[in-house]
Amino acid sequence: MRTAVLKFPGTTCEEDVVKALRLVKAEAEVVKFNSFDPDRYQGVVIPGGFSFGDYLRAGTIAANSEAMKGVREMADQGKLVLGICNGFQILVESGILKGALLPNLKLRFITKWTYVRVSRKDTPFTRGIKDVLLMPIAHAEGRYYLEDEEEARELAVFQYSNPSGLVVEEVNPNGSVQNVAGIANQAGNVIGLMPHPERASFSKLTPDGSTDGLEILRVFGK
Amino acid sequence: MYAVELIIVNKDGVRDPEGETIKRFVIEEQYSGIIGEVKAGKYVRFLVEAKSKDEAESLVKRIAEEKRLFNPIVHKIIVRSERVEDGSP
Amino acid sequence: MYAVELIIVNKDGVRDPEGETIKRFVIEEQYSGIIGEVKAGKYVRFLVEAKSKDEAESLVKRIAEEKRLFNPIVHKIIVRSERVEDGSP
Amino acid sequence: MMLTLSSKEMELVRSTLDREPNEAEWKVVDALWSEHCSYKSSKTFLRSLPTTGQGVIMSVEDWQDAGAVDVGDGWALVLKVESHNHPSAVDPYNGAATGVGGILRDIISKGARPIALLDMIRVGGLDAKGKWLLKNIIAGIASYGNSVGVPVVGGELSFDPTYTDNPLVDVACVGVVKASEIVPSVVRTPGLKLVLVGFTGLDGIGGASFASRKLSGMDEIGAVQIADPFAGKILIDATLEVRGKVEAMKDLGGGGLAVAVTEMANGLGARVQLERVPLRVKGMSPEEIIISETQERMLFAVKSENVQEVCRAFEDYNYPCEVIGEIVSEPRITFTYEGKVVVDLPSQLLLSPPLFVWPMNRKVRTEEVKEVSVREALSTILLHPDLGNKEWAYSQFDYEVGVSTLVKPGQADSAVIELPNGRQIAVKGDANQDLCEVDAYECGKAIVAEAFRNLASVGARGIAAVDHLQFGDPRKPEVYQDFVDSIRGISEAAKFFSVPIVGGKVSFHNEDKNGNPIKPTPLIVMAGLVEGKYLKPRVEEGWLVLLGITRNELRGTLFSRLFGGRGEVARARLMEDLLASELIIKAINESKLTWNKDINKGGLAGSLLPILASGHAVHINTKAVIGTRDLLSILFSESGGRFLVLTDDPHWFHIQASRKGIVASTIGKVTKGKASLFLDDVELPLEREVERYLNMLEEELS
Ligand SMILES: Nc1ncnc2c1ncn2[C@@H]1O[C@H](COP(=O)(O)OP(=O)(O)O)[C@@H](O)[C@H]1O
Ligand SMILES: [Mg+2]
Repeated sequence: MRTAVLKFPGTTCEEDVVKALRLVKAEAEVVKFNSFDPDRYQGVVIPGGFSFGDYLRAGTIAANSEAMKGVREMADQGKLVLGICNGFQILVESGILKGALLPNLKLRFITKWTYVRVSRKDTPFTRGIKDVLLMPIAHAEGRYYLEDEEEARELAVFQYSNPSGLVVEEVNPNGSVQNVAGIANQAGNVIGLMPHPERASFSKLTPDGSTDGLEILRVFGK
Repeated sequence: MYAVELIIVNKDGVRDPEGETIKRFVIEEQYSGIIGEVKAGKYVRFLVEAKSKDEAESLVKRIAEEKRLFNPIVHKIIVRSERVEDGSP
Repeated sequence: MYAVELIIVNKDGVRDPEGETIKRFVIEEQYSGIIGEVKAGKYVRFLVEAKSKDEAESLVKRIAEEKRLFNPIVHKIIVRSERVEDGSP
Repeated sequence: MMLTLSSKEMELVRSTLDREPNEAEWKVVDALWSEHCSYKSSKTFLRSLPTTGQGVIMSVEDWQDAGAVDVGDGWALVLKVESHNHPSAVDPYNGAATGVGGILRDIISKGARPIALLDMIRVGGLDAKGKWLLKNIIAGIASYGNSVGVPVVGGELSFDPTYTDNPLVDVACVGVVKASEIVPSVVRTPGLKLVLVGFTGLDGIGGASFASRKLSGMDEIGAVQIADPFAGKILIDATLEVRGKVEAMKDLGGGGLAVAVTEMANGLGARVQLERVPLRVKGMSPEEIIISETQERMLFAVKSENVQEVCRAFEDYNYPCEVIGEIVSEPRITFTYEGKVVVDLPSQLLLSPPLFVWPMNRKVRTEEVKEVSVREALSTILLHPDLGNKEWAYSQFDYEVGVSTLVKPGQADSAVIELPNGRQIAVKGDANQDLCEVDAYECGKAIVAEAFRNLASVGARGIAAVDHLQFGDPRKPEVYQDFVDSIRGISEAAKFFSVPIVGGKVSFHNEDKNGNPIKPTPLIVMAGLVEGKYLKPRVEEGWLVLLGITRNELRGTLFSRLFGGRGEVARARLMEDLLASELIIKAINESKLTWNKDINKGGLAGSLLPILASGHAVHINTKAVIGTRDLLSILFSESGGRFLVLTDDPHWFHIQASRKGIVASTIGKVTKGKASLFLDDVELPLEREVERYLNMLEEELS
């Protein structure tokens, strides 16, 4: 699938994502924010980083960009949109995904390997996938918030869990409601998540040799 | 010229760990009972050319909404302004 | 009861990359000429039991200093207050 | 006008010029002749460091730039270390963050892509001030490093009252570049355009002379610089995009344009039109533009036909890029402002400040010895924050970005990173203020040896190092003696291990508020190539083998910091370090061990913490320890040349060690179970110590 990996000023993970996407044979390329043409792609990934320095709030300034209008178009057309970490923050700040990502309860940046339970398998990214994935988080503003917790649970695709998939508060790294680590839109073609699948795609980099991130990225290889 | 302040704080009911942390410090010390709620937020100050206070404030409100300087799901904003000569606060 | 606002911004002459970036990438295109300087900072609001406005404000100033809520080398603080009944802003 | 020049130096300037310089010219001379830029008190001795060797592609020219070594397949590794101590003392967040920004620009100015950062942090303790400093320092490093997408992969954290007023914030960076694409920092031909990118503002005016002066209170405001990691990221991305189109580049550091232009011209001349410099604030005077130390700027020397293309990359990001002048053949540095000459000085004058060798005097050291029981010493040392788990710090860094951090912070004594050519390097930074305080020469050797061992512990052999020398006021004879001694030690050890010193930095005037120097704190950052396999250490049940001789050496150790010195100084024995390191690398390649650690801070006892904290008990037979019978020394001596190894084949180590000519002894075993140390079958429960080891920083700093 022709996939754009969108680079804003301050994006840091674009090359990492491309490297992982190549493993699943996606036709991926880095596209700068000011030369993004949504019609040329079937899928788009907004990678992690600190777009516009994350000034004011993570993702806010990028959410205002022309490029995000293009992403919204793709989302509306049912094309695949994946926001990772800062990409998730941008999707939320632009209103393409619902809710908000607030500063971690610990008020600091946290890097940590986390287990997430896959709570929705009705999205193109998660169809037929394993129940529990191991991926690292690395963020300062990842506390997912939505007033209606019931709705949050319905939108949730990934929830921080223990290794056997139980969603328990002790493993919640940032204070998200319902341990939400990632959500999708109603249709399921737009997903945002705080953990980094691209960092869980190379066995030599993971604590147990797993490559769970590839499971999510695989859809771009089709 | 008007100095317009945009204050962005969490809505009531949304946890505010920063405010909580400051409060925790304060209570550990000698100020419990004196200091009630502590709320932390973001402050942005714009210097605006406008004919009136009203015009200045509504411009900043509009920008805050259009550019989503706050996220209405979690934040509320307070907008205030005063007339200034040279712009120094 | 007093609601005391503590606003922490960079001193004049000290850069404010956050304000500059908001101005350059969010405001500039549409509102250049109308919006001048943009300055970003931190906002903390305390509810204080005190006998007077003065007492309330100096208490917050003291807490800000003791708890190092700002760094006097780079920041300046603005402290303001108003009398409130129930504390809701 | 605040100048740091001495009256003798001013006399020399006047007589060379045969006139009185104007105010702007004095400031330019002051910046170039500052200790920070000119190394006038250190250069004589720095020249004795071994800077060349096999694999060195580019070494330092007067310790100002990063050096480069060959890492195979045409790739070069670029390495540099620097501190930001004085700014961090007054504004720890911005001080530390701008330190990271600065070291990154050193690396990109060679055309190299930064791939990893290290941070070595020293504060006074976990009191209110120490916590404030540490929290902000770590947050500042995290903010910058994370924002630009360069992983912080390792470092050090040490707490010692000597740093109460003067914290040490050292940051190092490694980068990679094709050797054929390294960009020089000096020009060789006239006619090139000088292109400046980034805005110039009022910040940091007077910073270079600030760093060369001691801390003195509130008048430091002028030297405060605010970090702008977002601008830093744009600068990195765009600079790397255009590196093939520039003939030379230099980052703007201490001394601003004055220094960058003069050093880039390198004996040729330059003419700069100051009115062309893009300004952030209106109304800056020409002198201010010349010496402003605003961050996130670079100076390029570019052929005229390439200027447009170079600037386009920056304009893409809305980042200012201007031609401000050119390189000329007449060896004069000329700054003009709207046609008026502001500064006109001979290049040679600026580049040749008088060098100093200050008087030296070895200080007399006396140490008070406190009585202490083994049990009490064990608890106190194991509870010391220097040995505590550092997760609170490194979890704030985005150490996974780049998908190349194979051995991550906290997993081993060194980090391992994958290079673009598929090979792996290990990196680590080491200092030892305890040893340096009692013997700066031995300490100079020991820190090189420790870095070498730390790399070996993951399977790498050191190939290059950079040093950072942090001392008090060089005009104090005792301080200067230590300085000279430590260089001699570093030099000797670097030669011994064939690890060239390809760069470095000097930081003087590190003093407390009463004018007492900090403990001498030279620091080494070493990079090594993995030879074959690398090790991700895992603690499992197995035999404990101790490599090397444990001597009665408690002086200059963490033990002596707490209880006073006993026995001898923990002397470096380089041959033992080398042979033991080689044996460890061999064992890793033959899969003979699951875990190992070189022994340093806290001695053998300190090395046990990670084992105890992983749900294991340790059994030690003290009679099996070779070299001493003294129980305190067995547990806490910091003799070099030693590794603690976990293996299921101790016999292999005995045989290999005797073949190599070092000693190995099976001193005990590790079993699953609660955290206890069985010393000759006497159980010392250590659960409280281990709990604290795991959570101390988190508890104290959250
Ligand atoms: N300030 C820091 N930043 C990042 N990593 C750190 C820092 N301090 C320590 N570490 C990491 O924690 C681990 C243990 O460090 P340390 O206790 O200094 O090791 P050693 O046992 O060699 O003395 C290492 O992986 C080191 O790189
Ligand atoms: Mg070590």
